[in-house]
This record gives sequence, C-alpha cells and structure tokens, in this order.
Amino acid sequence: MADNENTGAPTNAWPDDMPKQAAAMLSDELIVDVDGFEGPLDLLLELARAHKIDLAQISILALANQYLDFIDRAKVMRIDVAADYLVMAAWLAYLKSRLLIPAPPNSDEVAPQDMAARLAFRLQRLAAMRQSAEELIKRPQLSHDVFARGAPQPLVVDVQREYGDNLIDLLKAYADRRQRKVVRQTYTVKRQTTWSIKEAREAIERLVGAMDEWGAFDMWLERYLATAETRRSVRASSFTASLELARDGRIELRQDEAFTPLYVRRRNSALEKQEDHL
Amino acid sequence: MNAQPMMNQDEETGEDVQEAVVTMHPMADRGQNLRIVEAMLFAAAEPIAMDAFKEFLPEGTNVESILADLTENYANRGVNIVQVAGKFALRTAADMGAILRREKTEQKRLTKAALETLAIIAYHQPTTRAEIEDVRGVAISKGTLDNLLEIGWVKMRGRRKTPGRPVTYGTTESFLDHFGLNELTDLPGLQELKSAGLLDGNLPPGFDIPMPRLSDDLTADEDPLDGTEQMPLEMHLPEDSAPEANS
Amino acid sequence: MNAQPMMNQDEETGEDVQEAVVTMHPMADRGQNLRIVEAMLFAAAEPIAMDAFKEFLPEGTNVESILADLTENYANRGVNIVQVAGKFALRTAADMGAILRREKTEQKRLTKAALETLAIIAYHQPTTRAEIEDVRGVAISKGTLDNLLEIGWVKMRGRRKTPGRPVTYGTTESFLDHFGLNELTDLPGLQELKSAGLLDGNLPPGFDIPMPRLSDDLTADEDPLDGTEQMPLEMHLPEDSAPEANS
Repeated sequence: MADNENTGAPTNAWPDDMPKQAAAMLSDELIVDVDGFEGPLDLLLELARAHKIDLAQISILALANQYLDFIDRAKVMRIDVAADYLVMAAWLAYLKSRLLIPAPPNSDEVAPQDMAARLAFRLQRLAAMRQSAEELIKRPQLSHDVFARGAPQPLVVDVQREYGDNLIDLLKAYADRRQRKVVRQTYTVKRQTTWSIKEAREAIERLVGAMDEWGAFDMWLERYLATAETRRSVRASSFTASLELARDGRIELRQDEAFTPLYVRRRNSALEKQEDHL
Repeated sequence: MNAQPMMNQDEETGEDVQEAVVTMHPMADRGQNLRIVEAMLFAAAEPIAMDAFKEFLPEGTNVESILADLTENYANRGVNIVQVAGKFALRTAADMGAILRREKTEQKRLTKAALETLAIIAYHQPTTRAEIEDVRGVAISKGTLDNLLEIGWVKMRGRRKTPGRPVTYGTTESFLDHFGLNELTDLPGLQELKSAGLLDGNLPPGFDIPMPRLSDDLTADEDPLDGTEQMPLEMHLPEDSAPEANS
Repeated sequence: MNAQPMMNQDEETGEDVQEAVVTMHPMADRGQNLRIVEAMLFAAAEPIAMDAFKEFLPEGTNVESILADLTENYANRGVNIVQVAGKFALRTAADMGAILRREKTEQKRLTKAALETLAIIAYHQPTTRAEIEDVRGVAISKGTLDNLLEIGWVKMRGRRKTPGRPVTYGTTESFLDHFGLNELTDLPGLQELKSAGLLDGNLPPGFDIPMPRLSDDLTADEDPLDGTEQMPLEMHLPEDSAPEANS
C-alpha cells in the first residue's frame, strides 16, 4: 500500500507488498481461530508478530490495515466477531483516516500520532509482559525444580503458663467467700424469724389459753415484734391465723370500728361466762 | 554389600540424567552421586530405603559407601544422618533439640472459682471435695480441681476415714513457692485477715478460720491413697450428679 | 554487618542456653553456632529471617558470617542455602530437580491468562484489576485472580486513593520463594523493562517510572484495606457495574 508515505509515522518496517502476502498466508489459520485471541490487543500483537514487525518501530497504519483486513475476511467467512473486535476495528479505521488526512488547524483533538504511539506502547507493553511471564515460569520453581525440606521439623515451642495470681488474690478470694457465706447464713436465720401462718396459729392458741378477757390484738403480738423487719410478717400471719381460729370457734374477735384496735379472747371462756350467766 | 551392577535395569530407569552422568569422570561421578543422595535425604518426607536410592543412581553405584561417607561428613554437624527402621533420614542433631526449643510463657490467671477452691484447700486441708463445696456454698465446677492438680498447686493427700472414703486434698510445695510462703503456718489467721481489711469486723461469734497445718503427714482421720484414684480428667465427675452452680 | 555486641540485652534474652554457650572456647563456640544455624535451616518449614537466627544464638554472634560460611560450604552440594524474600532457606540444588522430580506429582500448570496476570502484578505492583486489564487489553476472567490469591502468590495490599477506591494487588513472600527470588528487583528483565518505560501506566515512553515496591508498605496513593474486601471467591465481582450473579 502506498499509504505509508503520507502518514508521517515512524520508519515503516513493513514492505508494501507484505500485508497482502501475509494476509493470504494467515487467512486460514488466523481467521478460523478468532476465538483463540484474548481480545483485540492480543490479535494486533499476533498480527504484528506474524509479520515480524519490530514493535519498537511499528507502523500503526500498516498494522491497522492488517487488522481491518482481518476483520473484513472474518466477516466474509461469516465468522462471528465479538463486539470489542469491531470496536477496535472502528477505532483503527478512525485512526487510519486521521493519520491519512491532515488535521484542521487549531484542532484540539489528540494528535493521531499520539494515539498511534499510545497503541504502539500498549502493544510493546503487552509483549514485554508476555515475555516476562515466560521468563518467570522458566525459573527453577519450588517443588518442581527445587525442593524444600521434605520433613520439616517445626521449632518446638514450649508454652509455659505463668500464673499472675498472688497471695493477696488468694487471701481475698478466701475471705470474700467465707464472709459471703456468713452473710448468707445470717440472712437464713432472719428468714426463720418470719412467721408462717402455722407458727402464728400455734402461738396464738398457746397465748389465748390464758386470755379470758378481751385484749388488744396488737398487744398480744408485740411480744413477738422483735425487730422492724419481722413486724409485717408477724402481723399478717397472726391476723390470718386468728381469723382461722375464730372460724374454728376457738377464739372471738372484736373490733369497734375500722382501723381501731382488734380485740381477741378465748372462745371457751366466753361460752363459760355466758353459761355462768344463764 | 549388595551393590552389584544390575544389568537389566537400564530400560526401566534410563533417563537423560543417567546418560549425562555416565559420561563423567569416575570421581566427578562419585561427587554427583553424593549430591543426589544428599538431595534425596533432604527432600524426602519419609526415611528412604537403600533400594530407593539405587533407583536414582547410576547402576552399580555403591550406595552403602556413599551413605557411609555422607554419614561421616554429617557426624559432628547440626544435622545428622540417622537410620530409622533400616531406612535413612536426616535429623537435627540430638543436642540441638534443647537449643531449638523455644519457651513461651503465657500469662494466665486462675478463675475466681479456682482461686477460691485453692484458698479453701490451703486453709482447710486436708479437705474433701464435699467440704470445699460446703465452704463455698456451691458445687465445684468440673475443671476446677483438675486445673489446680495440673498446675501442681494441689495434690491428693489420702482418703478420709468416713463413709465413701473421699479423697482428701492439700497444697503442695509448689503452691508455697508460688505464693511466697515459707510454710503453711505463714497463712494469715483471722486477726491478720481482719487487720488487713480482708474480713470486716461484723462477723458472727463463732466465725473461725482453721489453723493451717504444718506437715504433710496424714492426720488421724486420713488413710493413705489406695492407688485407685483416677487421673485428673476423669477424677471428679460429679459424684452426686448435682448440676454445678456457676459461681 | 550489624552484629555488634549488644550490651543491654542480657536481661531480656538471658537463657540457660546462652549461659552454657558462653563458657565455651570461642572456636568451639563458632562451631556450635554453625551447627545451630544449620540445624535451624534443616528443621524449618519456611525460610528463616536473620533476626530469627539471632534469637537462638548467643548475643553478639555474627550471624551474617556464619551464614556466609555455611552458604559456601553448601555451594557445590546437593543442597544449597538460598535467599528468598530476604530470608534464608535450604533448597535442593537446581540441577537435582530433574533427578528428584519423578517422585513428585506434576504440579498444576497456570493458565496463560493467570501467568500473564501474575507477571503483570509482579512487575507493576501495586496494581489494580483495571490496570491489569488495561495491560492485557481484555477483562480478567472470573477465576484468574481468585486462583492466584488461593495459591498464595498474590495478595490484596490496600486500596488505591482514586474514585471507587479499587483494591491494589501485589505479590507475596511465597511468590518470591516459589520462583527463587530474593527480592522483587531480581525479577528477570526488570531493569530493561523499567528503562524502556514499559512498566509505566499509560504514560508515553520515556516517562520516569518507579521501581516495583520492595516492601509491603503502602505507597502514597494507597490506603489500607478496610476489611470489607471479600474473600477470594466473591472478591472480584466488578466494582463498577454489573450486579453479576454471585456464584
């Protein structure tokens, strides 16, 4: 192609007649293998390689022609070409036109030479990375070329437990526990001073045996109200017990009005007195 | 020594490597064979049998002599060639074990329950599990006594001469050592605990702290251990299957 | 060499072992130190850092000189001392591979895409997924990065301080170990690629570019990982768009 002279691209290492020959040569093997490429950049690189293009002096225009030619052939052969290959084709066609047609003065578009240089750089970089990957994998590899100790003996680590507890902790633990136990015991004793109804009933029965006259209920109980804590319990249990005893006919209860003192006396004595009256 | 040339192994093991080797000078050969045996010993995960070496060496190689040389070469080094069950292996020298062993101290603290149990054993020894639980007011959780026995602060002393013959526990010298006590009688008594502010003044009459004993001799109500005591792990499966209180 | 006697470490590192050693004759001392280093190298499953040796040697020991002697001693043997990732390890000599390999199962080969990706990460690190794709000119298929992360040759380093805060990738010590590299500057052809400007992003050739990082320290344009990075399997669903099926 005679286009090359017009591009102003770097030295063209690609003889005019080369593309067609190469394309003809490659058409079968490359086009049918379109799926084998890892993207348009890979294809471009492959084309450049197939044409033995020096990537350092690449003519993007010539390579673009190769690529576009390749895509055209693929289309003719009704091979599905993935979208990104077509995008690249469109971009290369645009780049080609920019390279061929001088830009209008004062255009602020990116210079086509810069676009071409950028593409060339990417191709070089990809090629370099592929080369590096090959060299990397050629290195002697562990467990393939070079072997580590087959039976490593990991360093033994003796874990020694060190207890930070000291005598004060020990004594404190002991004293706390003993003291808590004491508190518990004291509490239990206090709970025993609360009256059950049964206890109250027994006590009232015992006391009432000596009570022929009306006496204030509270007074009876006062003897048992040892502490403030037990007062409520004693009063409640005694009251309930006295109601039970009254129901059973063992005692009599009397209250003049609400919230006035409650009086109690032995039922039998009352009966005896009535009998005496009679 | 059974390193006669084996004529018919060539097809089986013939590889590039061998061909390369046989063209070498006999002495170079021997050096290379030493290298191969050394590399095999190093890379192998298991000890290697004599025959296994032969598979990797030119036929007719005197493996015994190579191993003998290598063994001697390694004799005074940090790594030795040893024979294990008739096979060969590289092992770090016996005296390296102690040097390469690392000690790591792990700071730990007893659980509250363990500390209490230990304290109760210290003051009330010889004491039984049931007595400890009585003082604590809660059952001892499964691992607590185990832990104290494992640490070595508590030991089984004997058996109480009571029905069920429960094991009696006491503290050890290591316990005294750790807590900086010269002897058990150094444990502070009631008045000292009070004046240290560890016990408050409002204790009921009769509240007492036992006088720690002086010796390890069995008391009158103890029998010696009879050897049927189980080791820590199973030792104190709850006798009564009481659900353990979490203190 | 920084193995000057360090005067004030005695309290910290004072151990029985040391005391035993310091009573020995200086030459015996050195012999013993050689043995210790040798035993450590043999025993270890992983390459050993200089500092790790020092922990097991009397203070003030010139570990560098001991390692140099040992390295020389092993130079022509079936096993060599190599430096990987700045640490020391014993490895079978490279020419032993062909001899020993038949015992080992063939390792899984990386795909071409994975190998290229690995190379790009190694030479361009720290680098993002988008940058890798820019170099390759094609998207990285789903499993490729996963695979490299799983093998342990590649790791997530941090996040690039750019919109979207993409994760940056780098290689690991295990990568260096596997390919027998002491440091990243030992990567084949690194200097040439660098001077050709090919390790640069998208900048024109000739632009001065930084060397691959020698350390794991984050670069100025990296933030630390924030812990929201997913583990390999889900990790690289495209950050940008596609609510791609979470497989």
